[in-house]
Amino acid sequence: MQNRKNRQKSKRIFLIPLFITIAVFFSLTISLPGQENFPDPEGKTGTPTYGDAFVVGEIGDARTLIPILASDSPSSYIVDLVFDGLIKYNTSVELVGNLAESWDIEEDSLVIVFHLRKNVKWHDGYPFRAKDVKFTYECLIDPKVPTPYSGDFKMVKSVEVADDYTVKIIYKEPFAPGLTSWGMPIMPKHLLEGENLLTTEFARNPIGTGRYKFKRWKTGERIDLVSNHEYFEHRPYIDRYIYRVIPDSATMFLELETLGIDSMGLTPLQFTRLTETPFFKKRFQKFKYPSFGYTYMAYNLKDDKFKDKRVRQALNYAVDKKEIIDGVLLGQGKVSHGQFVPESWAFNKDVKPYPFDPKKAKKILEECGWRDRDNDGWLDKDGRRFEFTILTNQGNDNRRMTAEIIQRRLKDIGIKVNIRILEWSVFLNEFVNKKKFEAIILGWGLGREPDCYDIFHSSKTKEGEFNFISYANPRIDRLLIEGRRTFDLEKRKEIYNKIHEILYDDQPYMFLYVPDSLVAVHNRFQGIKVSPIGITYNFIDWWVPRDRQRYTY
Amino acid sequence: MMKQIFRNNQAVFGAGIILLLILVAVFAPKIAKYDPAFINIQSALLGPSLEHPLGTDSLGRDLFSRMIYASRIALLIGFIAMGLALGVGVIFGSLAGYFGGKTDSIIMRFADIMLCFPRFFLILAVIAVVGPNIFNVMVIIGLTGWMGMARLIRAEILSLKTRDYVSASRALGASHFFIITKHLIPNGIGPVLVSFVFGVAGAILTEAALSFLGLGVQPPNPSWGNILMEGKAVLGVGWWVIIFPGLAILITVLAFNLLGEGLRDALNPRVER
Amino acid sequence: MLLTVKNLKIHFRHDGEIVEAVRGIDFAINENEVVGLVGESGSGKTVSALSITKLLPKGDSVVTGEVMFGGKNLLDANEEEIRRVRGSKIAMIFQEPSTSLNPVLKIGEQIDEAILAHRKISKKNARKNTIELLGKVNLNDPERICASYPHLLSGGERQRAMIAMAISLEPELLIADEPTTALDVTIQSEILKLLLELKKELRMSVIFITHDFGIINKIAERVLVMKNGKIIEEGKKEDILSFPKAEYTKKLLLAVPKITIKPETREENPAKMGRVLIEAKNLNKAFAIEKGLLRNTGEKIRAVVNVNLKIEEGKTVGLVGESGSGKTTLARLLLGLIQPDSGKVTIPRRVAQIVFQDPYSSLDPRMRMRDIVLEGPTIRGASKAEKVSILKDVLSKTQLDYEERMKYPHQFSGGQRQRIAIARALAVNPKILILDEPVSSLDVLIQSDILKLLKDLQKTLSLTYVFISHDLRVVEYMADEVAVMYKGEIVELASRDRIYTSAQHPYTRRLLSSVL
Amino acid sequence: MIPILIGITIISFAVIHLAPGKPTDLMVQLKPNVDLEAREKLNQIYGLDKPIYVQYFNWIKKLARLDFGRSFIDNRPVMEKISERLPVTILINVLAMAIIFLFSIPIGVKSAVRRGSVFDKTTTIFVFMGFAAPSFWIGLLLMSFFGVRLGILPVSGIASLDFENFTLIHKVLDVMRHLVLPVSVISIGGLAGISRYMRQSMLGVISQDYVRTARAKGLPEKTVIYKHALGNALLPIITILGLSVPSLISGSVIIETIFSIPGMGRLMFESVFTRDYNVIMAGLVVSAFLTLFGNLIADIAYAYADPRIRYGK
Repeated sequence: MQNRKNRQKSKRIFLIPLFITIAVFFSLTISLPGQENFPDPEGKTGTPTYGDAFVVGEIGDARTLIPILASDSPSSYIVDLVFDGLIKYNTSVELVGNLAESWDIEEDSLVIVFHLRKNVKWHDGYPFRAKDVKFTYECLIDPKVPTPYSGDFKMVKSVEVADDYTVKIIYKEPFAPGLTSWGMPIMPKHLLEGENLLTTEFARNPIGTGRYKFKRWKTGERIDLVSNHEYFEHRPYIDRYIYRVIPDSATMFLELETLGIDSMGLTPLQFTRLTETPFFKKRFQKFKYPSFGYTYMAYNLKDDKFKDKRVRQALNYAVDKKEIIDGVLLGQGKVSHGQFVPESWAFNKDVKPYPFDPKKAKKILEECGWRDRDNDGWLDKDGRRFEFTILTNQGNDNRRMTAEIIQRRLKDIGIKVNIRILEWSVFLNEFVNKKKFEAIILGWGLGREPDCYDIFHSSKTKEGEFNFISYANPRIDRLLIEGRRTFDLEKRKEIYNKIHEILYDDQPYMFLYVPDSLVAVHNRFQGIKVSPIGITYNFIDWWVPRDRQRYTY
Repeated sequence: MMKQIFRNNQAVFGAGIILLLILVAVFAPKIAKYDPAFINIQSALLGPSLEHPLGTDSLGRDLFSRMIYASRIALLIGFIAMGLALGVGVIFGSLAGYFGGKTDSIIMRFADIMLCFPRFFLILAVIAVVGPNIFNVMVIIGLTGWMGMARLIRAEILSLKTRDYVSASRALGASHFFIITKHLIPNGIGPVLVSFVFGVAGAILTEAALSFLGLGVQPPNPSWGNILMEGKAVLGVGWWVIIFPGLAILITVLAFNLLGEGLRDALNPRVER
Repeated sequence: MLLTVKNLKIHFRHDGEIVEAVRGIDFAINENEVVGLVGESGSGKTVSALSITKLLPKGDSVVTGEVMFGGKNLLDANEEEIRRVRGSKIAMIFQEPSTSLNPVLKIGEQIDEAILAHRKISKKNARKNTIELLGKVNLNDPERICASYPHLLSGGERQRAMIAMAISLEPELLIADEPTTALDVTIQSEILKLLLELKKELRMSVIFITHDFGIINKIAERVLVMKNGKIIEEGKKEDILSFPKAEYTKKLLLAVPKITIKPETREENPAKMGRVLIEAKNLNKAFAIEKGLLRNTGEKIRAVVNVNLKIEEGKTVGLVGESGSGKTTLARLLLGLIQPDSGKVTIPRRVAQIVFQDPYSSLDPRMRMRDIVLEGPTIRGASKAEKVSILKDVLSKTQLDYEERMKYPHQFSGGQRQRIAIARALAVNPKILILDEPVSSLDVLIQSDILKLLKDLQKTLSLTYVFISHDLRVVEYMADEVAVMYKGEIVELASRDRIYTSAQHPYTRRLLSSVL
Repeated sequence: MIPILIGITIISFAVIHLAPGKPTDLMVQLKPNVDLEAREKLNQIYGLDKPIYVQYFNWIKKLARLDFGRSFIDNRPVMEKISERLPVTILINVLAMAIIFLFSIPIGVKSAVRRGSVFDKTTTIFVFMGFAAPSFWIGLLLMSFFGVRLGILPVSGIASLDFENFTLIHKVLDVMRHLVLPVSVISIGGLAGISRYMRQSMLGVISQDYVRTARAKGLPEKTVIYKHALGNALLPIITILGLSVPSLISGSVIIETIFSIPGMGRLMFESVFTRDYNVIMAGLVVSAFLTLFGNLIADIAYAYADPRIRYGK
């Protein structure tokens, strides 16, 4: 008897927490409010309405919202919505006014005069004036401010405030890329004067002139923005912009599927496979546009093997870029034609990428003296085998896989390739900067400004500078300087087309591919237009029909 | 003791699985049908079939082959890391326990300090500094895992050194080294070996977790953890890429735990009686 | 008849094997009588006692037969029925008072709950009762004891508290399982006296389990002798002690060392008088006390205080004292295993060896018998051939089988192990053997074998012995001279005969008087 | 205590300064418009150009005032970053602990008391599984099942988007909903370990003499088990409580990363990726101090619970 009682008792003790937990668990699984409806899919037409929120998922949190300190992409992302520069690019990748209505180039291209918009207000109601531009410039060249953007502004001799709405920028010498640099977001003088930019509260509570006003930042979780009703173009239709931090891309995709977010950047795999489901197609629209950047394999031109231009050309014939794009990017990218991407005005349409032609490659190499003399399957010359190591950094699978495909293709023509993956900072400090490499795979993210003086000018070969391949071509040197001094777009176009052509012929890099940007957006958002500069440039024109709005608070 | 281990079904079961795993790891190139790193986009994300018994991953690599090769890494890291921990732990622990006094307080204070750090934090911090690769992961797991063993062997030695046979040995004129290596370590090593076996399980889990976070074994080297990391990206379309490596970890760790548990019971039968 | 046990059989399941521990025993206990249950370890006396109130661990054991108590077969009783009997009708006292009390509950609470489990009275009254009981078992300051945790009490106090708990419900039968074995001799006799008084006062019956005929002599009225799970002899105490029938009983009785100062039973050592082999001068040694939270309290135990000792070659000096008196520390000092705080030991180098009490812990369990015995020669770098001859020699001296040299210690019996320990010491040709309670943990029959071996060895090898023991009877058998230690000091040092016939120090006399 | 605190700071500092690179590397490298000069400037600003021991003393001087310096990433005071992350981590782990102990004690006791029973065998299997299964794997499985397949629980974060506008009860429920999965994942592993430990401890205690004494005096089995045996068996569990602090903190790295919870673990993880050394060092120091604190609490609790330690011998 007693025994059974004890048993029941102990069972009870055991069951109580079980019941509590199960009860709590189930009560929590009952969904809280949040609705989803799919009215007519043809709702594309109609008049834009205000309201709703746009929730975007990103891997990283912003670091600082001080525009001139924001160097990482999440920070730039938010800064871009809250602040404006004097100028911006339009959908045809041309510079147009933003906070500046117009500008004049004067005195033999030494002076740029910006005419500012007159009705612009900071989010705190304070009017935007020319002194804010001068203040921003002063911060950029202040040695105490650790901004990564000071380079372009070092060419400026002085910034003069002519009146409240006119700023005069005087350069030391004609400097064409200077114009683009004024896309730098302008900061409010009245709030930041005398503040230490490194420690100011402003970094987490910014006031700008942009489309959206900063509202709240919960570190590591989300940043909330609300629409700026006074925005000088017009009030954005979407009322709230919510930036959610989800540090893991798989989790983020799950959040997208469960409608926890409205938009995210997709991986090629997600784009081609995971989103091809009826569930997904019913709820989301996908976009694809080329990114401004490319991935390349750079040769160390100090290395005897690569000194001969013909060898580099032969290697270019031997590698199938299309294969890399299919294998690595699942087809979501384009073959790189050289330093400039096709969407850039500097792009030379006449430069055609080499076809994949291993036979020709082999022939050229033979002409250069590389032959398999000892019949071991590898080419040799002067008793030395054609063998080299490709270095790349850890954590980037695309680069690693690219290296593997190159390795396989070069093996076919008798060149032995080793691959070494290195930790990022070791890779950079010990190998790239010290020029201790034979070949490396890396990528450049490019601005819209085609100036590439830092990358290819023969003076830029000191440790830590970007011409780490030791490229030196007097013609390119000359053209690069000329390109910097020329403001006339047509003339510049000619110069950069030439640069493009020479570089592709010289093959200091094996230009590999330009990846596509892949984005999914919930299909309740209307008015999205893809352009070479992405999809978010016209975010203020996006809208959601009233009956499909999800967030009504 | 061996008899007791063999009488213990779970320990035999665990040891059997471990033996099997070791065989698989040793003969990986014979067992695996494909090159574990061979990318074939055309056959990406195929479900389990005769051709690919465990399916393929998002790059078309044969999952079965990758898992087979991954077992090498798991066991290698488990054994070598813990071997290192065992070595350091036994040396430190026996010195501390035998000599006592200042030696003891310095060594054990150091161990105490090390034990204050959440192990995974410490490993992460070191990885941040030295970078992730198999070798580093192995060494770091080893160097952050010796403290428990040092404590165990120290405690054993503290009690063993008062045993009469140690006194007898000293009366016979034995040196410190003789006593430590002939009497103390052989008699005190039991609990440490148990802890070693559990430690291997722990090291395999730690490696998997690190690789899963992208801070352990780097692709294309396959590790169960990084296969899972890749599998996470195909959650929803490729269940096999998630289920199988997870099961592999579970079974391996289970096997080591069972063996450890069995060993412990064999060494310390009164607990179960 | 208070209790009748018929055909009691107990089996244990152990790793799939079934072991028969008790093989059908019958006995009865009358009211108001003390029955001694004697036997060596493993004879089945404790399990029999435990099975009476079904205290054997469930699942591992099968008990059959009949235990009639109060008109009921207790073996058939259900949990609740047996619970009502336990404590209130049949109470128990166990051997080890330090582990038999719950360390996290106060003494008072542990006794209170025994009372409250059987009587419907208020907690306050139970506590009153408890305090009375603690007084009854002659504990000073019962209130303090009540509020104390067990670890704060001495061994004797704990056992008294256990007794208080056992008699708290005035049981009809008290089962005392070796209640004095773990205690020092002086306390032993006090506890026995107390039990007898209580038995008279409460008119209860007692089953007294022991391995010691001395205790039987003092306390029992009737005796049951157990061997290998059977009762082999039963009868009145006087009959059994004087006219044992069973061979086994006779052997047991003979093996009990007795103090018998009869010169003819002793062989005088033809001593080469005068040559002092060991000399200790003003030895002092203290140990720091370590406590839980606050490690070093600065307090010290003075283990050896101002000891002076001279030992002549070929003699045996007996070192007598209770536990904690400093005997073992002194032995280690003499051997040089520890260094004295002050004073000096003069002893020829490398000629003293030691044999310890516990043959389990004195042999390295991971070494073969051969390696254990040869450890000394190995350390001293003997050659292989030398080792073989040494091994054969010492094994024959200690009557061990050379064929068993590859066995591990656990494969030997307790007596054999002690021989191995002696062999190990002999392997390095010592002149002096320090024997630290060499027979205390052995069964009586084996005890006498080992003692005899030691005597023979001393004669043939002309060894000098320092013989440490708490057992005056054993010392009497072995020693030429006796040193009595008390709280670290040698309180009396004299020839054996003088100590046993005309002890001077009051402590020595107290010690002698409590020998049974 | 003091040497341990100093030791903690030395190890935390030493670990980081074995580094070949500088934390500022990632901020500036391979951005075509950052020049060498700017890089030097950064190193100066963060004091990275001074000798190691000077850096250590500067660091520890500030540490004494609970100032861990500023993050390299966003320039915020490290202490501020940690203190906004710590509460979530503590909340999750305390909840998990509560659940673990709520379950593991009865499970452990029951399987010890009824050793060999079906219940014991089932829980043993569960325990071994729970112990061996990697937490991130369980996390993924639960996430895809409850979050995606059934769609009844949120898969990440700790609050809904419109959290601010909820009523208080709604808010609490919302947070709970988000914590169900992460807390479950932590609990499964912990439950396995601690119930096993509890079982062992209980088994050890049940065969003790004083338990037999308690039976011999006729106490009901219930009292014997829950008062005499459990009282003693719980003592080692107290120590486990203290010892589990570091492993819980360790576990939070994985849990918080998978479920996107902005806690201490994720901060550490992110800082490792961005080499935010000040934060990593502070993370090490703070977590070690927490462990120390946990051990201290456990020691005090143990001393309180065990009279042998409370009163000395």
